[in-house]
Amino acid sequence: MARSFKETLNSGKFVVTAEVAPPKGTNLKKTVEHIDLLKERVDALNVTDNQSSVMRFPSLGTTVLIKECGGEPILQMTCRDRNRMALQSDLLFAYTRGIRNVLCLTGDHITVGDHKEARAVFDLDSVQLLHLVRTMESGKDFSGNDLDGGVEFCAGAVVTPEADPIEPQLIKFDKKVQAGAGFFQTQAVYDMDNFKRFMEYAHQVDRNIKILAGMVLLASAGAARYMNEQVPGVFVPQDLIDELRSAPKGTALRKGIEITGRLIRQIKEEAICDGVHIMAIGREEVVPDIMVAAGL
Amino acid sequence: MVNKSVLVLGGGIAGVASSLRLAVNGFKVYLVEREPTIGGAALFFCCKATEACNQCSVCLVPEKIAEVKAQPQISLLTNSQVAEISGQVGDFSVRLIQRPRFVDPEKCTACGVCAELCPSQPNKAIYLPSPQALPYAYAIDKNNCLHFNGVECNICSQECPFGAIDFDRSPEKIELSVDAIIIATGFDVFNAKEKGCLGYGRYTNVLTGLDLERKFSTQGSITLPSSGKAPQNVAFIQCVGSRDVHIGNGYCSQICCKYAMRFAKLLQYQHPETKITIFYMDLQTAGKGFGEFYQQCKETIRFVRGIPVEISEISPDELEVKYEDFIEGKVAKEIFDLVILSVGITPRKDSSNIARILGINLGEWGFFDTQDHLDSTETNVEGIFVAGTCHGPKDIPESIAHGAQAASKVIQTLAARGI
Amino acid sequence: MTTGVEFLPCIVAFCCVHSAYQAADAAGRMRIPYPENIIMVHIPCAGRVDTLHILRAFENGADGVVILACHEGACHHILGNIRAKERVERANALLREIGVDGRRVEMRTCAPNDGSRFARVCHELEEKIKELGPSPLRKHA
Amino acid sequence: MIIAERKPLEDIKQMIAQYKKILLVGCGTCVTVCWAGGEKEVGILASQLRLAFRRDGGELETLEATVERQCEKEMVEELKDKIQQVEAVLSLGCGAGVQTIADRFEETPVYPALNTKFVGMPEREGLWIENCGACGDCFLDRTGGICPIVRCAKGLLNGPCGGTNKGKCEVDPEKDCAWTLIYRRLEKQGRLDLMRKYYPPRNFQAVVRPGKIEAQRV
Amino acid sequence: MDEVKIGVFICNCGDTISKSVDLLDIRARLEKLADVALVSIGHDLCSPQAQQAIRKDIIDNGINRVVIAACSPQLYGDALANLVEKAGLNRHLLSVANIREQCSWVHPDKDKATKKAMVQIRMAVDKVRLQDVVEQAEVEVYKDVLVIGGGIVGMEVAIELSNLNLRTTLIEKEANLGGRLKQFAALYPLQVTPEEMLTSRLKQVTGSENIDALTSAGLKDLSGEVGNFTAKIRKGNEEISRNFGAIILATGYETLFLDKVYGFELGDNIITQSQLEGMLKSPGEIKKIPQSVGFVFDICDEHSRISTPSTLRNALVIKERFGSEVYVLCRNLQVDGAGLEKLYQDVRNKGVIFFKFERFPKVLRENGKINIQVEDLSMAREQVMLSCDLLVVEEKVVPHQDFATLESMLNIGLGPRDFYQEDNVHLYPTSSTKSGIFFAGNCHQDLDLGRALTDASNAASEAYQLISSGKMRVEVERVVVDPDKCALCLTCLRFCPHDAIRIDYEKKTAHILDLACQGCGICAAVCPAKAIKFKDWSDDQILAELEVV
Repeated sequence: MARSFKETLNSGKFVVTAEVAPPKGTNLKKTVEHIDLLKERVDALNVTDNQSSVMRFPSLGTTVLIKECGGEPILQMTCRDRNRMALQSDLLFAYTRGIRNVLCLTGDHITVGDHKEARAVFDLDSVQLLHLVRTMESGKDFSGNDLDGGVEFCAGAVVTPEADPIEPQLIKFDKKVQAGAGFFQTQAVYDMDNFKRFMEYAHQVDRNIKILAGMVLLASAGAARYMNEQVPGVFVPQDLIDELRSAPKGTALRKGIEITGRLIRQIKEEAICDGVHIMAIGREEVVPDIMVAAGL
Repeated sequence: MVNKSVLVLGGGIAGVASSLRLAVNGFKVYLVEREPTIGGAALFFCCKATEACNQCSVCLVPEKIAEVKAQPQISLLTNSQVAEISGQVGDFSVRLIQRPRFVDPEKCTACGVCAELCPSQPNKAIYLPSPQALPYAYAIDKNNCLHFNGVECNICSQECPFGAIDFDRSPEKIELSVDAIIIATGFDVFNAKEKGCLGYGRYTNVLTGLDLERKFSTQGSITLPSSGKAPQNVAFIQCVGSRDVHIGNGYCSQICCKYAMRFAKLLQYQHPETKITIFYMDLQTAGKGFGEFYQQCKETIRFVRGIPVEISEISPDELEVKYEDFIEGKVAKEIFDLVILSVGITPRKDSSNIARILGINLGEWGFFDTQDHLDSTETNVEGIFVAGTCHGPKDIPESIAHGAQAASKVIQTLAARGI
Repeated sequence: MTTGVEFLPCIVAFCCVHSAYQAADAAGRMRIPYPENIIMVHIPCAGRVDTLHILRAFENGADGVVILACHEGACHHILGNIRAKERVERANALLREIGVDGRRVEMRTCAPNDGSRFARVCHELEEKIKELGPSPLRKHA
Repeated sequence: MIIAERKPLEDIKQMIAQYKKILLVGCGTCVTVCWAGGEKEVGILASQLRLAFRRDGGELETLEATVERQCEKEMVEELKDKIQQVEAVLSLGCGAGVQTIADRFEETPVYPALNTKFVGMPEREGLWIENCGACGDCFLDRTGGICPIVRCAKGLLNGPCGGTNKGKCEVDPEKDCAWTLIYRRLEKQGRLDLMRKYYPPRNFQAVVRPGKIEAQRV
Repeated sequence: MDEVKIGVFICNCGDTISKSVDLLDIRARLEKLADVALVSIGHDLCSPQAQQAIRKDIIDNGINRVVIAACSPQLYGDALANLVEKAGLNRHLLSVANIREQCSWVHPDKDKATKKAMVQIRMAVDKVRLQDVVEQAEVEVYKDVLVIGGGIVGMEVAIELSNLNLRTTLIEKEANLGGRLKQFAALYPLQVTPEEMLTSRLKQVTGSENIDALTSAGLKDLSGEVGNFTAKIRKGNEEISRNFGAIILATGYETLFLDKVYGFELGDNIITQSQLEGMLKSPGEIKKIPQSVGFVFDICDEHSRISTPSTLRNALVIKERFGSEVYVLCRNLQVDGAGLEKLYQDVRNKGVIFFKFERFPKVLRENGKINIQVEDLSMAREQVMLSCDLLVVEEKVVPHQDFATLESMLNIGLGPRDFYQEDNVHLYPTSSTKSGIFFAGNCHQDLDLGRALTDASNAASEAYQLISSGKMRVEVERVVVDPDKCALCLTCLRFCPHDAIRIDYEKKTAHILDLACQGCGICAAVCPAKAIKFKDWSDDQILAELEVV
């Protein structure tokens, strides 16, 4: 049985997590392959919850599947699709199936997904969800009634270190820490100086908060430009884009893996933060190569 | 009420502006005009709007004339000229000679019956000076009317429903006594024939800015005089008769660059395919909003720095223009089917005679000179003021402003002298 | 479509007193003929025309409506012709909503001393409306 | 102020297709101010409907009236004799107006000509924006006067989501992110502590729909 | 409302109209119309005896609405209104149909012309039936004028007004009057020196008891309309409130050095025109007489009348005083002012060398010298290298800094390049969109000194003409708001081009200022509650006219 993610975090080891995106249907074949490929290599596996408001196989179902395959899942929960009652009942169920890690997200807006006319819930936001988890751990539900059988989770949240403007993000980061967030997985970062400045601030807030740097694989120069323009709070330095562009035809992916590997090795050697969260959106199969490139 | 009276010599836009400003302030005004209608040169200019107004201010003239109509204080003395002036400020006695108009403006309602019946060819002897004329009445052109050339013809006077026509009128002398005089006798357009090498008068397709004004206001568009076709390739030549010390015009006429560009825009609005070139020495593009207008012109009009020295006609539709192209630094020749000479403002030929009558002196280039340059209306004779282009080149709004300034100076001078 | 008798379009022209009315006078003084079937309603400024007036003109059987205003930048009241242009655009949209050709409403500009342009505009309008045919919104017999 | 917008003509035509004579009722307050249902728009819509019916070969007779406020029973009473002469009523008031007439004159069908959109204010003449969601539990004291419930697409209470980019909202690059505005204003006023406080989830049932307020006796 | 009785008077204009319009048929049909009490056809309505007859008809038949079908109202409009007034009726109960210029002269076909004339007269009858009485009144107005800006133009305006014995208040934000005049080193082509001019104007301003000059003072707030403006003026820390009949802005211009356009910063041997004028004004400041001076302009502001005259002036002063080498580089010399061409000849005769460029010259600083590389057009694009030890560059002419606050206080709109006065022909030369507010000098147009003085005198006489009599005639409630219908939506206030509408918060209604209203009717068209009635052109009159279609 893999070690619990909480122990790994506290062990001081360089933590590596990855991400698995469930299918838009019930054909779980590819998902199981990814789980089997990664479950041994990484300390925990995130499962996205209707990422970018696109309806998919539920995150809860996938985390149970990971548990069955012997992996250590991190359940991602957004506040877009469930109100406070549904969130609590899902957490109770997850606990009973041995899922101990949850990542609290506000979630993308309904209009950016593929069910643009659905009703967006947003009963809670990410900070309030963290408070909900802490309230349940104290044996009470969110309205103060006693639970018949409690829960215990390692709850975490996300932060965008290079958001523009940055100060409101940092204020929200403080709130999440005070709400009891155990660990953070950040948005994609590429510029290590900016990230270092963020880490200084983070350690000021709480010395032993655990932060995993988000690593998104850049498959081509075009993808890098897209990240820069479209994805909020992500800043891909020009020299990386040029490096990708100069890569000979067909080897851009290889160059992407090499860049991500180099960044991870730098974070590890300079101990900038406590680990990395590798997001190879749609290319889960190359995560092992990235880890090799990063010397993990 | 104020019982002071002022003589305004010249019914152009400046004279009209002075008369209006004086009349509104209670002065009695005698507006003396040589032509059968007031309005001066600008009354016969055309509106140069394309899809939007190009700020040529020509439409202000009929507007101001309508205001004169509503002012009983202003009495119009058309067809008249000053014969003699004596006295000093507060008591000028003026002798005018009024050439007969043969049509009584009070009676004539411009119904047009007389013109229909007038037999004289090619154009009628009895005519309406302009659609916006004031007094709004017909006038008889003596040397074109058969009655005065030995033919027993008085069809118009018989048919006139209002009995307004009376042939046996003779020039009248009118005596006036006024407190002050404003001279607003306007300007003459430079006679382009003096520049023989440019071929005006010899070649059919060489026109001046004034010809363009007439063509546009009557026909509403411009065609090649030689063939009637739409112009394909037009050239505007600037500074014809201005900034030219050899012919005694060492000043910039200020308005030619502006009207040339407005005409160019109007031409291209009516014939989008026409190519237009403007030959200039220094483009005068200052003025309210004119810089922006010039930027628009630059996109569709070609500007060449260098004034052509000679035009020769290969065929009526082909005019070869010889000019020194500064950019390439060599003499170049180009063919155009229409050439417009942007003629400038020159002093009136009879201004020296008026100066003699009034005893005021002329400036270096023949315009009326003013006392100290700061006040551009007072002449060397106290009580006599100048307004408008007779003092120097001005555009329409500036003439209006200058007319108003002259009027204001009259009010102040007479107030100061307790009259 | 015109059954024998020549279709004579009935056009309502809202004429601004400062420009169109005086241009009509100028055209008259120069004896330049223009179509008779243009009904000229005088207004103090093009901005005075309300969309309701335009629709009511169609209800009463007009085949075409035009607002004749001062040139842009020469309006006595600075913004009158711009407001009128916005109202013509709205009237266009309303007519298209009803299923009628929006080109039946138009705005043209002219200067007070430009008689020949006024006559030319009137002729162009009559041609255009003749081409569009009688208005489907006429009162039924 | 209530902001409403006229329905497309097609929808209105379908509603009243079978009638020969209808009454159009305007309202003199909110919908007049937002140019949707005032006396002028009543005239324009009536004229347009008559033309539309004539275009389709039919004929429509219209009566027009504009009351000061359509949501007042006494003011709607004035329509009594006109309503008797017509088969149906087309109301250009907001939803409250339509229902006041419908409740008072139950025997005559009443149709809405406007879509009531939101509570809002004019940014400039002719452009109205929603800045109050009538949520029943006003939050403006804690954000320096900028409402996150309506002006933040997700109605968040504890700061911006991850989707904000250069001060603009993830949903619409033209729209300002409410929390960035709040941050700047509170910073200017030196009251950033308000933004640092944790705010529990809202009471979404503060206004049990449909809302009701019983004022003390005045 | 007494019973409407309409009298229609048709003019045959000497039997010329009846040639192409069947007036008898028209009269027959008119007599059948409701409310038409009398239809008469006259030979010539403009003659005095015909007008006598009309007045008698009106009185005998108790006519209370008059329609005149004759020639263009432009010709006799006022005479007819006076006629109606003399007959005891209000001058607004008259409607004119122009059946001469707009019908019989342009429609040769007789029955078509008759049909059109009938339509024209029917519309006039339908319209006059609904026309309202509009009283005229005379309103007392203040005979004081506020002049904002104490430069040469502001002083000139104040002096002119005081000569016309009107009281003026002249406010200037600086500590002393004079404005730009204090900077100029010379006033060529005018022969007078700046000092002489300044002292003469100051003497007249301080000497006249009609002028109250307030320095280091600014306008804080303005309310009211033409004839009775109330202005709050802040002088130092005290606030003065005064009433005025008219306001004249003479706030002039300011200059800005645009280093990005020139591509280099100022230094001790690269200065601006204003700096040069400062040096020439007080010779002590000049540390080293420059042997060669270069002037360059037409780079950041190609269309200004300021750069050419100031360059020619200063070049001449340097030539006369120091005799150093002087070069001038520009694209176009703006010499369209009085005497400027002659000044240009004089300057050239004194040995100043002019270079005309198409592309901007390159300027390089090398060990204390300025080298200019320019492609001179007059020498066939030959590259010319000039070196001089002082370079004078031009500045961009911009409105004075707080133009925006002043504009928002006065609400008069801005023209091109943020100078005052919308770019509209009918406002030329000095009017604003709001009656009673005028402009003078460079705050609204690009003027050289000669034109600015004419502008000042013209603005002064415009104000004089408006309020010198102390009274203004006004049409009382020609445009009126019905308080019950008004929803206070402010649309009319925002759409009025002349800022003639205020909100009356006691009576809870919009309120039209009769003196400021210029009768365009935009508010009546735009009011969503149909609360505004324009008595001469009301909605029901226009709709009644449309019935004839």
